[in-house]
Amino acid sequence: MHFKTLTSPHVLGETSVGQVMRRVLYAMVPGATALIWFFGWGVLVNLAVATVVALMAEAAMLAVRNKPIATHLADYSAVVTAWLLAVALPPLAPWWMTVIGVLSAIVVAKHLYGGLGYNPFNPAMIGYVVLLISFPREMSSWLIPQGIGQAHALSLIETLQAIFNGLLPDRLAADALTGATPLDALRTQLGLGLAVADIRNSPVFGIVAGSGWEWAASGFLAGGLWLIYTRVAAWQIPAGLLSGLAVISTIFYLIDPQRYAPPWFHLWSGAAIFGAFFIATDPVTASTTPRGRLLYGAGVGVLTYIIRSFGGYPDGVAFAVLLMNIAAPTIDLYTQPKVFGARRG
Amino acid sequence: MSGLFPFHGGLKTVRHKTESNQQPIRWSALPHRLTVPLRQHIGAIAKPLARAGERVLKGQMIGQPDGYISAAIHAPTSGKVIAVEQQPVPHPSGLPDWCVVIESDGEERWVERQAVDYRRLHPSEVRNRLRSAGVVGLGGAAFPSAVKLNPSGHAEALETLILNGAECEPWITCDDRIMRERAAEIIAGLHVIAHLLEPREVLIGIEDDKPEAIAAMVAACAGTGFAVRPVPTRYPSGSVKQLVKLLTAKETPVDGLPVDVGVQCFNVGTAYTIYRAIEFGEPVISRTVTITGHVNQPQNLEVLLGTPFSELIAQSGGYRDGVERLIMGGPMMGFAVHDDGVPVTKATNCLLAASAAELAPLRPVMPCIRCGACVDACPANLLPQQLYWHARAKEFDKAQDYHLFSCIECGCCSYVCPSHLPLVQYYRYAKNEIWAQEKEKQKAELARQRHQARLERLEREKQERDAKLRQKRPRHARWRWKTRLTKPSRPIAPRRLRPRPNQRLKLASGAIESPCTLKR
Amino acid sequence: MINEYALILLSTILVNNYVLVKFLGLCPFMGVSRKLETAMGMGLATTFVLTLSSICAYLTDHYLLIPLGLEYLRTIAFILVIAVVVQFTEMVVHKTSPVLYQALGIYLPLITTNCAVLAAALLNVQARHDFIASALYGFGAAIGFSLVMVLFAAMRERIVVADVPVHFRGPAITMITAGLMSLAFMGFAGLVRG
Amino acid sequence: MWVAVIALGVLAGASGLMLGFAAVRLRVEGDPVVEKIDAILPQTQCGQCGFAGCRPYAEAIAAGEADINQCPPGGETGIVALAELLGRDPKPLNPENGAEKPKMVAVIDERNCIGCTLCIQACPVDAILGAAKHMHTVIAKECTGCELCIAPCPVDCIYMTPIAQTIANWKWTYPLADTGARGSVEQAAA
Repeated sequence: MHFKTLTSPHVLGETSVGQVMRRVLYAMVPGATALIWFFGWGVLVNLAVATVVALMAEAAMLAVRNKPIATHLADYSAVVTAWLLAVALPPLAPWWMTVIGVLSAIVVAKHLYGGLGYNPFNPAMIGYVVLLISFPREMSSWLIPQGIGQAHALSLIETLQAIFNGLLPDRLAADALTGATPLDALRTQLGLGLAVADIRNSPVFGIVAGSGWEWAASGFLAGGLWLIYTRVAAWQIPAGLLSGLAVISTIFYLIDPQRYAPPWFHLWSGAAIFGAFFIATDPVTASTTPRGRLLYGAGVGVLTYIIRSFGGYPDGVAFAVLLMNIAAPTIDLYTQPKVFGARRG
Repeated sequence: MSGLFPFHGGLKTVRHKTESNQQPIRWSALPHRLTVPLRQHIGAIAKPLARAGERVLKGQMIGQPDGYISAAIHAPTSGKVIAVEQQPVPHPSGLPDWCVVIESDGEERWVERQAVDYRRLHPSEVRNRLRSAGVVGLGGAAFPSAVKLNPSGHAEALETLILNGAECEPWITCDDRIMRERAAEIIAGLHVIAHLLEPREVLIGIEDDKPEAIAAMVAACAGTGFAVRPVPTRYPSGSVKQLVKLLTAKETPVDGLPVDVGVQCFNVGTAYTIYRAIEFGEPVISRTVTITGHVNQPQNLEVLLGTPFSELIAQSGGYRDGVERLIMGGPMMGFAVHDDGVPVTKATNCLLAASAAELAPLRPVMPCIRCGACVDACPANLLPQQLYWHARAKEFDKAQDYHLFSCIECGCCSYVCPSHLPLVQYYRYAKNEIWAQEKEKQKAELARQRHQARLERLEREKQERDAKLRQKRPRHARWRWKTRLTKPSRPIAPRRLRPRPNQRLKLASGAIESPCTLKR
Repeated sequence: MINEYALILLSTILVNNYVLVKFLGLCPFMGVSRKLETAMGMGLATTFVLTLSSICAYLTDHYLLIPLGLEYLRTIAFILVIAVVVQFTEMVVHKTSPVLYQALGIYLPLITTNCAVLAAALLNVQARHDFIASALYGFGAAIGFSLVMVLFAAMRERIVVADVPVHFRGPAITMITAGLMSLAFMGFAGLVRG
Repeated sequence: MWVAVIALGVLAGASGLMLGFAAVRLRVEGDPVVEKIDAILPQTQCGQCGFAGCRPYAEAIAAGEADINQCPPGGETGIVALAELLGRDPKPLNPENGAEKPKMVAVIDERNCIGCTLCIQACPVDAILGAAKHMHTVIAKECTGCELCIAPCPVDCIYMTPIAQTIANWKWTYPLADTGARGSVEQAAA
């Protein structure tokens, strides 16, 4: 009897790229719901718009490269990129901004280099940085965090009107819209020479960091730890990032507590935790050797702190991740693990 | 040292052992025709002794070892040699190889066998006897055992001798059955090996998913000083480098053998064949094969070498429906044979008839996302994703920088890869290309030396001819046509008789020849 | 005093990186970063040239041009000094490692025309750096140049093998990657003046 | 104005002197590149590159007289290796020198061989065994497939055969379904 010949191993494990990416999506749900709860329906709308545009862009690019659309769409990598970008956008960001961000992420940062697995830069961060640099005003207009049901909160219809044709309900006070993020607030008031202590008792700040923000961060922390537990994300990257950020912020905090915020503030605010567990752990663009990942994470942590404290942009996670993406191939070259039986001397 | 030193990576696989390890080993029926390949071991192919039409007895040597690393081949049964020709053999390529085809006469008449007391013989004499009995490693590599039994080449005495009964690959149970039924003979064989190598300690490594085998071996080892060491069930604990690390914490050097760290390893089946060769003078003419997977009665058979696979499947109740592939070896490292007419060889430890149930569903191959799951699974501490990246790009020098040749092709990385990449085939392809380029370079170097030698010979002959010419002509012949501006020391490029039509021939730079010297 | 020098180094290496923020020295950045070894060799050679020529430019400017009031000859004098230093470097490289000399090929003498080298000299004068400051400035600029080039070379060795669409292979994808790299470097905008 | 001319003149003169001194001290002789080029060439000594052997072709490349794509037996990999060594751009093989063919071995048809030893003299690596008026044969292991023996043979009894694929020199093939969607990875049947 004649048989088909295939190469060993003839049995494979149960994993697949789709399963890996789906787990990333499940892990984002707690953090995302916290965001939606505090910042209103806008986040949900952004997620929806981003996901639809991402899938269409991915399908179009796959068709152009005449690759099989069904199999590649089933790996959910485009959806993950879309969600990572949508969560980082302000709730009332106009829809066309989301479209531009997702297109630059999927088309330029990913498929120009050959699609999944070949892109050197994290697509979501490229999209975010493109938006941050091109539309600084819209990107820094956040809402005051408050529960969905409260007075000021916008209903779903009002949110949709705000996003799709820019109409704002008149009852909203001007500052309610353009409230700054905690990091923004910290930067501007530090600039005015106020001490960190009294800055932090203004309404923007909650128990540890930003009032709404810390719940979202805790949500992402829970999701992230589950990712580590299911071995979807490598533990070295978040460990490196958070310890890097903690160490350098403690050093500066000890030097001058008035001038620099405490480490737990930095850890829990902005995109630190979200970046550590979801953005930096993108396996394609991060370093791939165990020791290299620690170095990569620490690099992102330190650069985030430098940009936050001294740079021009409120939150440096996006830039830090891109900068370390540049260094990742070199890190991989010089952090090879010791091979089995390598001579001691 | 009684501790265990786990190796990095490895897999927990579904064992599928109970399907075939319930019944004892049975002898398979004598096949009508046997195709005995001459290349059943690592090293040079055996030189055929028998000729077509000759009658041979059971156990008579039909293939002579050729060179130091080689082993003998014997007739598995008495009968008539029909032909010595190229026949399909079990090999991933499906290419034929030299085989001796014997038609059995059913009498099973043995050649006269002579037992020997190995204690009184000189060790090299014992080794020669094993070499001419065709004893090779039965774990799957089939490396001639006589070579491994020679302690001379290594400086310090052997530290540890390990008997490998781990059998870590799923589905395969032949070692398990051998240990349960022939523990005493195995220990006797182990005594012969220990006598030859004089190790300081002898360990027997068996995976702890085979309690009956462990019990049998412990009983047989009572009072011999050999220690049975159950090891945790984790593929690939049966691989030599991993088992050595597991039991002795020593890591075989990257470019060396376990014997460089004072450890030598033998398979339990090999020990049994050593016992038979020494105590009964029987050459290796049969081996235990597990027939399992999608067959009606999975079992272990003692099979004569050269028996076609199809006969073994028939004796095991035939294929159940839906069999897609017939794998020789286990699902992780075995290869799929083209046709089930190929014969059993010394390296055939298992026939796995695989249907869709046993095999991985054919899922699309996606690009590598560098997730690192393979790094955690690799027992050789390699970076499979970087090796894949350079093998795919055919950058073989970079692949070697990442220690491509430390890869033991165990398949753990392909097993855990979410993109279902055929990583092991990329590494096999890269290794083959590198070996081919290496051979090419050596061949080119040899050609360069031969060309250089030829130029010097031509130059020497030219000098001698000129010298003879000058002696014949008297000194006074002043006028010379030949004007040479070149420095005599430079070798002159050989002149071609008929220059190639389509090339403008360029002289080696700097040499100006006048026509007179062109006479040849 | 110390943190002023430290600031110069931090500014020239990361914040105002010569290649990705000031967009100077782009031709060797693109030309030599095809392979990692040549990129490192070029980085070393450029560091040697840049530091030496910053120092010589400062000396020429301080002791020759200013006393004689020839500030208007500054550019020509600096180009002369740089050419001399490059010629000297070329001989050193040719002597020490012929393989690197062969691999760099035309790009070694081309350092003379590398705008980063002349820019460093001129900016030193403009910022009225003293001797140590101008040396550090030159050194920092060169380290920034080499660092980014080595990182870029490692990335290019990975991209050259990626499944890039046919029309974008070669220089197209290289330019895009360099563009995205400078996008990342914009994160440092506003960090330190100078 | 004169001050400027003198100043620059002095500066140029001083640096010229310094460079002259450095040039003497840092002189470089010999050029090891020829050895490296020769090591890359396949040593078939076939002359298809227009030179009388691999060594002369290597010297010509080092001297810049020859291009790196004139060696058909070296093939694509040879050209890429040369380009990498010399830092030049790899070019496709020059068709004028011949096309890249799979490795071949010469075989003498013993029915027609008249023992004239012309092929023995033509073989650059002495891979042909035989004497005047005796049967000639090619040593397959030594033959580099340069086809120089075919032309001189008066009875044209030499032909080229591709090297047979046996179990010893069989090679695993490149996996087919690289990143495409076809499900399984087919092992190309030999």
